[in-house]
Amino acid sequence: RLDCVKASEQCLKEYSCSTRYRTMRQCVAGRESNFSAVQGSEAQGECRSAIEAMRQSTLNNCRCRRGMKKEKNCLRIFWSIYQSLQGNDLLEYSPYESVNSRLSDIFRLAPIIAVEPASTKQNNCLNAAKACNLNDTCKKYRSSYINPCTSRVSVSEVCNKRKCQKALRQFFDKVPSKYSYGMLFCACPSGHQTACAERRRQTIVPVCSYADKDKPNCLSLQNSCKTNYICRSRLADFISNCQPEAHSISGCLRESYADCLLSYSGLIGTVMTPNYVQFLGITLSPWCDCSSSGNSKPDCDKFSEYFTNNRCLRNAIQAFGNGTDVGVWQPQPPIQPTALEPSIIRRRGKDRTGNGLDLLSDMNKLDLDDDSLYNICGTLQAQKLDLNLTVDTAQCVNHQLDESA
Amino acid sequence: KVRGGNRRGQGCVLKQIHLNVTDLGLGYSSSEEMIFRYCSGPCRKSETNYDKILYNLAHNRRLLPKDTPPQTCCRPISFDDDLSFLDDNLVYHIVRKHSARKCGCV
Amino acid sequence: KVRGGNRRGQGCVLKQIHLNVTDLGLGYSSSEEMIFRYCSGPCRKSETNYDKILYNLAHNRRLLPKDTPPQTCCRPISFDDDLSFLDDNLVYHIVRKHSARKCGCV
Amino acid sequence: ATGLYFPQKEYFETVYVGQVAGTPILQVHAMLDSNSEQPHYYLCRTGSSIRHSSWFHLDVNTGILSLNKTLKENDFVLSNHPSWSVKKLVLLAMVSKNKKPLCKKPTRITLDFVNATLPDCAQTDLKELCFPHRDTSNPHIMENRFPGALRQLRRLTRLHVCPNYTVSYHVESDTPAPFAVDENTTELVVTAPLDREESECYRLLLVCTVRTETFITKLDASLDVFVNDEDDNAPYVNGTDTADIVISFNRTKDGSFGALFVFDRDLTPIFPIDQPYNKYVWTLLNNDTWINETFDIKGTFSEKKAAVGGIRETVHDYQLVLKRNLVVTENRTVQLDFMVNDTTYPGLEGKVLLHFNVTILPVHIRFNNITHMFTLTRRTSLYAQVGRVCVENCQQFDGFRVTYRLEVPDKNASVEVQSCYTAIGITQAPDEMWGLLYVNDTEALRRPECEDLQYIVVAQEEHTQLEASTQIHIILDAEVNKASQESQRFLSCSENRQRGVCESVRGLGATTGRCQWRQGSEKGISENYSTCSPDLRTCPDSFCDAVESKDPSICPQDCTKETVIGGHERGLRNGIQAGYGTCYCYPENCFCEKEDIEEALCDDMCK
Repeated sequence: RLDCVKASEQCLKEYSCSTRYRTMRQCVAGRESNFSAVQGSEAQGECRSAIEAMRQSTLNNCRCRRGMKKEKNCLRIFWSIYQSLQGNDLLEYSPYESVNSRLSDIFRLAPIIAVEPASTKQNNCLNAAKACNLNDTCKKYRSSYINPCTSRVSVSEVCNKRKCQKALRQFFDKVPSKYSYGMLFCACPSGHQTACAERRRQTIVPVCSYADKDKPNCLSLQNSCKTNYICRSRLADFISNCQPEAHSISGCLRESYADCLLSYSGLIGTVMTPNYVQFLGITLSPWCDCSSSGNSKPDCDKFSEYFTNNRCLRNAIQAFGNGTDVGVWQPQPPIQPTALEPSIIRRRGKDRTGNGLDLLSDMNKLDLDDDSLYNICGTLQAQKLDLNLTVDTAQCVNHQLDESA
Repeated sequence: KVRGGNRRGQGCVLKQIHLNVTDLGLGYSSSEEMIFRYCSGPCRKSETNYDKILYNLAHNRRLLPKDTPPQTCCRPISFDDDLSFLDDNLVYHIVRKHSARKCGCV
Repeated sequence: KVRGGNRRGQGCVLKQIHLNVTDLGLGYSSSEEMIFRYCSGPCRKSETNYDKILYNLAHNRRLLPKDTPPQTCCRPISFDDDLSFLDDNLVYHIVRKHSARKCGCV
Repeated sequence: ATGLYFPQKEYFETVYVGQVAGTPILQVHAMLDSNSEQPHYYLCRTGSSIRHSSWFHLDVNTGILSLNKTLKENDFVLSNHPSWSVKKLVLLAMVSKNKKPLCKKPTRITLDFVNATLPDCAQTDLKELCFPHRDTSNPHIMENRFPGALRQLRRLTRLHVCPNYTVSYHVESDTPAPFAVDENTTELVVTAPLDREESECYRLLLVCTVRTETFITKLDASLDVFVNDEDDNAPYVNGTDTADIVISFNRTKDGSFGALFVFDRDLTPIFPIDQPYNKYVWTLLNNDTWINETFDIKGTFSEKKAAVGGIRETVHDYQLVLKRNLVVTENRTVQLDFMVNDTTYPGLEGKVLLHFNVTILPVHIRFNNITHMFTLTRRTSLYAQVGRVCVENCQQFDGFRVTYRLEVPDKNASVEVQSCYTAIGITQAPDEMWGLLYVNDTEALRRPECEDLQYIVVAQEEHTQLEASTQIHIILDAEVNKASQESQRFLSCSENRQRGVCESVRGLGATTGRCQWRQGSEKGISENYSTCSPDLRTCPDSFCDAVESKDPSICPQDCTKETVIGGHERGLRNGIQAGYGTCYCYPENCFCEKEDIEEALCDDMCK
């Protein structure tokens, strides 16, 4: 499959393709300035046929690669085509080539990590840091990000955040994932492993790359991410590759933990940098919250839960930590229909329709923040109904994050 | 375990030893580890007239004993990338020019 | 007479001594004379983390005794112009890199 | 108004091989925004669904989505995502008053393709019969709107699976809730306009009754119905609409003062910024130019939960902000009136009038009337700190600058006496409000005739040039002769690495003339590292002050920007915040290491 830069160059060399490609770009440019009202139906027809023609060209299916040369240019081409061919600017499809590697490919290359699957006694994150400093490439890129991320700029400025995030992106783009994942996704089984979990949380130097004075609303953070080609693409990649699916054993619609972990690590160093937010369990979140969301609170909660409560992402991280992969480890049995029972019975429907949180066995995933709407509704009713609050999150299918059609 | 041993007459070479950060003795307390590379070995073959003259003057006591200047040294001519690590209080540190990358007689 | 003495803590400095060419001990026999400049003095101030680590490892016997590498040395970092002279048989000679021009801790 | 809208943004259903054309799949519902609207439903022909939307039919009036063809096995090989474990197809449906509109604000229908036939009655759990596929999207109904159907409770794909079962529904709720089930259409209906400010969410219990000849089964599942907000509440003041403000020492540009709160029971979304509802603006009603050039209002809002019922509402916070620094002599009282307007509130009471009563006091530049006495040994070193002087309240000043200078009290004194006065200098850091007195000339201090040093310190406010002065008296100890013999060349105390040497040498900034040793006791890297200092009161204290920054050798522990070798932590600005063992510094770098380091071994090893 051609990358979008080559596909675009190839198209511009062919007369028919290049004319249609130019027409389509004018249509896209025009649409941004609402041209359809101005140009009239004849132009619309031209646009439609140009778009139809582009569907047959190599541009239609072109993708990009992380860290490739001219990555930004490639992503710009992808999004301009995607918007016109898909008719919306959702984040449904990833602009990046699927890596199709398996976690086992990563483990096989990582003697240090694979030989001892996640130990419950050892500090796996410390072992990962040791492995990194014993490898020249990892050591070099680790120091290259820790330096800007820990160098104070002034009394009021902890660091140069832009330099720090750029160096972090370099680290995850350049260092073999057996080392970078080891430090990011190391397993810290609950219990006395606080030092391990805190070390894992510190991997990206959150005081500089992640935290900030104020916490923005998650939808406005998502919006500013979408205005940057790299961030938008890494977010689309994450939403696509870590999409949870209740029916699948792995918990992931795309059944690839490796792709999910790669796309999560791809977000680090962007505006949407996520990080671990608690010691226990795997709870991740970008630096944002859903206060002051108005009517969009459910959309905001849904977006935020794509990080804080995503079964696919959690299974992928646990799989890496335990040295396993999709299909090898049964993280969670999918939902099975319950058996039929006779005569007049009144059965509580296990399956809560309509409140967006999946049937999760581990109750510590239900630590909804106290001002979320679900909780309001729940607390109002909870006194009267003996609700064993089973909620159903994983069914967060690739929701339309932006209503613009 | 010291690696990159000094075969007879091999001269000034790069050697390495696998250490805990704490072993460096710089005051950091961290369980992280690193490879420390250093330069060791004789530099006889690369002496200049200057070194020969120095040797002769020292030998003939033309220089004050406490003032006998050093001769060619096997030293790093470039250093490894910086070392960074988290100490036991989970504070990041960076140590610069801590390990040799290339050796030479200077 | 040695000039450019080493006042307290003055570190690695350039010193000079007035010699006969014969005193150089290079085998030339000539009554001509020359100024021989050399580098001498402690290099404490230019030590790096590498030197501190080396010292600590040697101090804690983590390195093999025969393998204890040298620390910062006061050495020439550039040499004087060549020395030329007529020996006692009235034959011209040129001696290169025979005397220091600038010193540094390396 | 938002226009016809979908209360539910997502629908899910599963389709199977063999389901025939005409099979109903699900029903989408739009709710009215105004009485005259008649919803028309269409499938959007965009995106990946273009190729497959012809397989489906959406009834323009009922919103029922049904199959347009019988599903065959090869229909399940969806090209665009071979690797997905579950094949999914996403359709977009939209609603409009007119015919054939552009696809705007669609609802999303996700169909799971299961490559198997529809389970027959025996294989179908009653739950599958009663309730739709695991639905994640809760309905959101706009408040103050019309009754209407919001959801089909029946599982349309299972309508004919168990022909001799009868399925009926009713809805229960713990708190009174205007919802019911239309028995003919099995649609859930909201029966009256809702008011978000009364309840943001209704937790309904949907009870499904399945009757056959042999048994009656009731199953229930809860459903949360959320109420969307619109701007139907006027702003109100809870408490005072007036705040009294006194501006005195802190009168700096961008300084904010006071706070007035306006409440609104409606929500105020922070995103998107140009959100069309509950937008607040304010206007200053004073047309006095001085006021308009001096003051501004800063409005911020935050979401809060009402004490009763925990319903979310908005609190607007208004503060007075200075647009410029105020001169120290400014002395006036003004009343600011400003109007806060909820621009999207339809009613007349969308405005609230607020007032700031502002009293601006002048700042007096004066010293408290005491003579400042400072004792000093003649053996003191250059840059030794003598003490600090400050006009009254100087620590609270902001927005103007006071500078200090020394003057000789008797201008007609003899040249010799005048020359004594070079002994002491005064300096000040850019962001500090006090003057630091320091030794500027040690020669003068050593001369016997320079005995009684009395200075006038003059403080001057930069803008108005207002001045104040006070007298300081430097009392020198009498040991004139001993001090004069010692050499005047000062090294940096920080170069010394042992107590003995440190306390025996002179050094720049040494108040007593001798350097002072600080002995650390902790293991590892500590803020209390051992070091040799000119004055332990000010060095090291992690702050590179105005005197220390005059020469890097005075207190490199606080000021160095050079490399530090050995275990250490950098200070906020510069310097060494924490160090291992003993920290000592040369002009080109600093070291922190354990004290028992002997002379470097180089000389022997290099032979």
